[in-house]
Amino acid sequence: MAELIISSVRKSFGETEVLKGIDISVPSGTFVSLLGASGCGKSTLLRCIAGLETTSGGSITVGGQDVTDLAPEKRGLSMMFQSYALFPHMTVLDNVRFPLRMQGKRYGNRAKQKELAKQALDQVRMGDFASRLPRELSGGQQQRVALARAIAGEPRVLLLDEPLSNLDARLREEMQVELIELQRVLGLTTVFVTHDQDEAMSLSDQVVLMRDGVVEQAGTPEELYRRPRTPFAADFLGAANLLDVSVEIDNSRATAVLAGGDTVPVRTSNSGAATLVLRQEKVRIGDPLSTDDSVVTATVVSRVFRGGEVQYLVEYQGAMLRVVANGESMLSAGDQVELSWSSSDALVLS
Amino acid sequence: MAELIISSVRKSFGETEVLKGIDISVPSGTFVSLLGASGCGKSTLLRCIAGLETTSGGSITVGGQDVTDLAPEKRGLSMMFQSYALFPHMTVLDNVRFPLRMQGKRYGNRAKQKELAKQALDQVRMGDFASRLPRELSGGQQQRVALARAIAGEPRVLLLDEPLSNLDARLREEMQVELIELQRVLGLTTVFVTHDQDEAMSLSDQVVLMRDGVVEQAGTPEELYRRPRTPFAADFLGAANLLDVSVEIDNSRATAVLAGGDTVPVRTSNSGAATLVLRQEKVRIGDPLSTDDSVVTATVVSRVFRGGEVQYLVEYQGAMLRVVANGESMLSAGDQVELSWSSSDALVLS
Amino acid sequence: MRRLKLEPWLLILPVVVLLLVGFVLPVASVLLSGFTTPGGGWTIENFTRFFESAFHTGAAMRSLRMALVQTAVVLLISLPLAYAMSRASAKVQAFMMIAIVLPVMTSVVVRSFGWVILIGPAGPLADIPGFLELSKSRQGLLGTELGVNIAMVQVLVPFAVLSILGVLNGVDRRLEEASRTMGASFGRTAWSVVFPLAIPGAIAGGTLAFAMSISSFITPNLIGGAQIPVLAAIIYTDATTNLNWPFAAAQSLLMLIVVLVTIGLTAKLSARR
Amino acid sequence: MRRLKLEPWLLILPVVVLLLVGFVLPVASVLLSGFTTPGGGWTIENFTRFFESAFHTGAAMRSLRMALVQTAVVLLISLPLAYAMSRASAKVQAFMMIAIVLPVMTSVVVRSFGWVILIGPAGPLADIPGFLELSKSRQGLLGTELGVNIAMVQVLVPFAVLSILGVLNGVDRRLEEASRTMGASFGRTAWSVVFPLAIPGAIAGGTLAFAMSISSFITPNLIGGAQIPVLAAIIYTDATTNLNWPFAAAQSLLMLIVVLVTIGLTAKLSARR
Repeated sequence: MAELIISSVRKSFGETEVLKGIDISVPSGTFVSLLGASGCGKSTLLRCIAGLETTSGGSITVGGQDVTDLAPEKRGLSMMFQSYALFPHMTVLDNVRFPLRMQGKRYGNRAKQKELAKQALDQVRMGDFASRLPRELSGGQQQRVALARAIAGEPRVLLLDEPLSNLDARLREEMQVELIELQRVLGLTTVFVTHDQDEAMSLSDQVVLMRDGVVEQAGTPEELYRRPRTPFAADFLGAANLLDVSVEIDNSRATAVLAGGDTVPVRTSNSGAATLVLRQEKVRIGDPLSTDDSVVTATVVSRVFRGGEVQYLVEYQGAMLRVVANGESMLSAGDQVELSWSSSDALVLS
Repeated sequence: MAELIISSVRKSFGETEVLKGIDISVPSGTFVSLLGASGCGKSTLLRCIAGLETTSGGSITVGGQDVTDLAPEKRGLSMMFQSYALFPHMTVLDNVRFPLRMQGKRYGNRAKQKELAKQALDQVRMGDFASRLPRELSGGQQQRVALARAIAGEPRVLLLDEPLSNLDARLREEMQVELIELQRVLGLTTVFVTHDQDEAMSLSDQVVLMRDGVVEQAGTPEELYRRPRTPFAADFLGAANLLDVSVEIDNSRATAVLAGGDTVPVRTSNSGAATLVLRQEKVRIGDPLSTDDSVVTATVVSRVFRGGEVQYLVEYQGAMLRVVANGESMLSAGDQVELSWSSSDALVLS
Repeated sequence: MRRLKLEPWLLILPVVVLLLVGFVLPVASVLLSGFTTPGGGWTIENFTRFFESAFHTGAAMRSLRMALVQTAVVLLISLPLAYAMSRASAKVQAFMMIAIVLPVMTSVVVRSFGWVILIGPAGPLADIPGFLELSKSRQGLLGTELGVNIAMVQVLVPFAVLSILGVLNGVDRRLEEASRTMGASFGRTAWSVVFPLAIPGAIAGGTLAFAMSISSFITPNLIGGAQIPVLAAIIYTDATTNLNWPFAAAQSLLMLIVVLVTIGLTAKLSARR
Repeated sequence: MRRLKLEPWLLILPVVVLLLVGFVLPVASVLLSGFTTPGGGWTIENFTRFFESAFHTGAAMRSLRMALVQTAVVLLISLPLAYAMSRASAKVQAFMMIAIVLPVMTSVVVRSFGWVILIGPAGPLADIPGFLELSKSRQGLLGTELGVNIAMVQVLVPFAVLSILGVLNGVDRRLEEASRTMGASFGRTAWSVVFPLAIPGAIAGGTLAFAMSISSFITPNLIGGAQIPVLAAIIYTDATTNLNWPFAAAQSLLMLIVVLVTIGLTAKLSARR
């Protein structure tokens, strides 16, 4: 059964409708990401779930209980903030003990609470810092303490608002691994807000892609990446090249006509104007591997070295396409190159 | 001639030595990145160049003029901050006009200054927002205005303190392209501070990798990536796998003995304990392409879907290695896999 | 969030009601008594008497002028002082705060007589009036507006500093740094960046200083004496010595109107910026 | 940065020197005069006389007690009030500020007589003393410590609110939100998270309120009258009516010491936390 059910949730600030009817169902123990650009409503939705914003319509159910109109402290959730929001006047241990203390008798006396808080700290490998103050810790350490505090009260749902975005790239990768391990071990139902599609894909069981207050597409990371339903989803989930094409169907064989008049075989059953989606890693520079491959000629515009690979911006009939080659590739601006791809890697969205 | 010369610069805060003798020379018109983890001293160095911190030793020369003891306003530089630091009480145009106004007669009267400020705004495509206040702009727009303000006063050196780190992933990539184009067009000598090795590599002519207040290695992105001088540099510049090995040299053929007793050919002239560096994209999963390749057997620990590729964590004799496969790869934890790499891709650091 | 925003009000609603209803009503009734005769009837005689008396209108004009001068000087001193404090460490900031608040904590008598020594005929500042030709007598600044203004400024500065400091503590230091790197000297940065951002604090502090100044009468009495009669002192005498309640109330109402108009004008001016 | 930190001080150094040297010295010399005889010799007679007079020590104890009670009540009111204001929009915050500062801006006479109406024999609060059995007479709260305390609290609240508001405006709202999501109700959040963070502001505001309270004498005189003599009023009378300067100075010195000790103790207590 779904632990968290969001049903037709709406939210307006004054005249502005930020959430326009959201339906999401989060099964118990799964990790769900709300993914989207800033302003898409993902953070507002998280705050509505937490009870920090009142909804303008719809309902939110946690573990079968309707919590739509409950005060935040009565929902049995916990939330971790981007800024960590550790209490500066409390020690690390007292910070982690806070949810236990607030839930009172359920966690026994002071000594028992301290023991439980200590255990939560140990789980994030911060047990040695129990008596420090938050300001004496590094960003990564504060982050771990905030996580310990969020899980200490055994929340029914754990809400995470871009908790990793203040960390630098290497620390962030490390924390991603720890976060996901902790979530699996504790079996926590988790809702994670992020604008980083890479983070969403690598952490989540389910990704909910949001756009302008509505759910654009939801599914497993693989589903969203391989079968995006809209050009927006295709573009957001990974650097995709989008080309306007016109599809012609002849004897059940579909052909897309590109801007330059080139025709390439595609797999679709709808004719007419459409968008051809080409993932950058599916486009090869140079000779095609198979004679069935689609081939077009383009011009290199710029070259960016990215370590393991080189990213080229190439121009094809006025459209800019991104393609990658291995790190040794040394083409320069102005070079003519052949781009090729397998027709099974080209997606058509109409 | 080098536009900016940093020579033996030291800086201590109380007992803590943050910069321990830094030497950097930035040729005119080049884009140099100071790269390092938080706390390595890169931001302090930038503030010393700007004159916002006094140095504890060494000298800083701009365009042949020793500026070590000059007040910040007399150095003819400009700096762009992570938080943008736009003046909230001035319109966008007045913000951009500020450096012109402060430099007085050099930029003529009020009308002339406004015209020049307008031009700078047009260069970052923000001309239409001249009469807005900063708080009425989005993060990306504020960032553009801050950039226009930083270039309006024709600084001798442009200093950028992680200006892109507050933007979300997609906007960030866009701004990287615009920033680098603007820098090339104006021929601005630029010092860019970042903790993101990908950003440093894709933007810079030169990368200065810092660690604990010293320069670990400096050079072009390609040099640092292909010929790191230390395991730290190899690891920082891109996800590298580091293995402790023992090198034996027999008849000028070097062999590395790995933890499991496997031996692999390497290219080095020093025997003894060393670190074998394997970039994750150089390690193949499955059958070797060539019979000369090194092959070891490892166990899959975890699988992370990243869209275009799948990243595996595999265990080889107690060491965790990261390797990538294409997005369709479906190995699962516990599977035995063969890892192979070409000996020319394995770097030995002793 | 609406819910979280409303909750604090529930907590303090009784207090707000008590403060407003419990206070505004009686003050209003006292002020209304300015329109009554000693017998109890309605009249505007108290107001006509005020405007016909050169002594009273003169004192009112003097009070207004002194309050404006004092407020201006207080702001000129408090802005840079609060700026320096906001950029000092928390420790130095606390120490400075105590140093400037301490005078307010001593008895008004001691404080005033400290000034009497300083600006009296034998004091180090005694020659200022001769130098400035403000006073021909050899009594120093005692009994002069300048003397009262000096003593009052010291009382008012702490309140303005407190108010401006609250705003400046919240101003991002990088704004100043950005200004410096763009060619602005320290002084121009203070003038073009810091002080404009301190305006809300300066308005609050200035308003407070103005209101406190115009209603003070102990310090003006002790330093200025009978030569510098201020309206607040006259009101006090009318109420407590002459026991002419309605007249005191009428003058208080006029004083309050002046204060409210001043606040209104300042708010208008600052909103137009 | 060291350079940027020092520059503001250069700007205000003259002011600081003027404030400290120009003020502390004369105040110190006035206070020292507490150790002199009217003739000019040195003596501690003024102090022995004070401690031997039950009237004087009684008034001093009363002043201290009233100042402590007033400060406590002021903080109890100001903390939630400042909290509610800090969470309101800038507009509401400004409006509230004006509402609580307005009473301070009216003449002390009008303000006090507002209270006389409220708590006098015919006022709506007249029955409180009978109910509380604090006073057997039918004069309401006039001439009682409770009456003076109520009137003084109103004068002091704005200063404490100003001070606490400055601190609370800088507290991250997400701390409260985090507390709420972890099972703390609104009240427990205020108590466990918000108020502890407001302590620096409460200390500053409380100190200011205490010092202002102990040195006030107009309001106590108007509400309390001769039945409630406070030390500040006695000092004023000794200096201006009895013209016994050394005695007034000696009592002022004692009052200042009490204030300084109180501040010192508070600072110690708050540092130990």
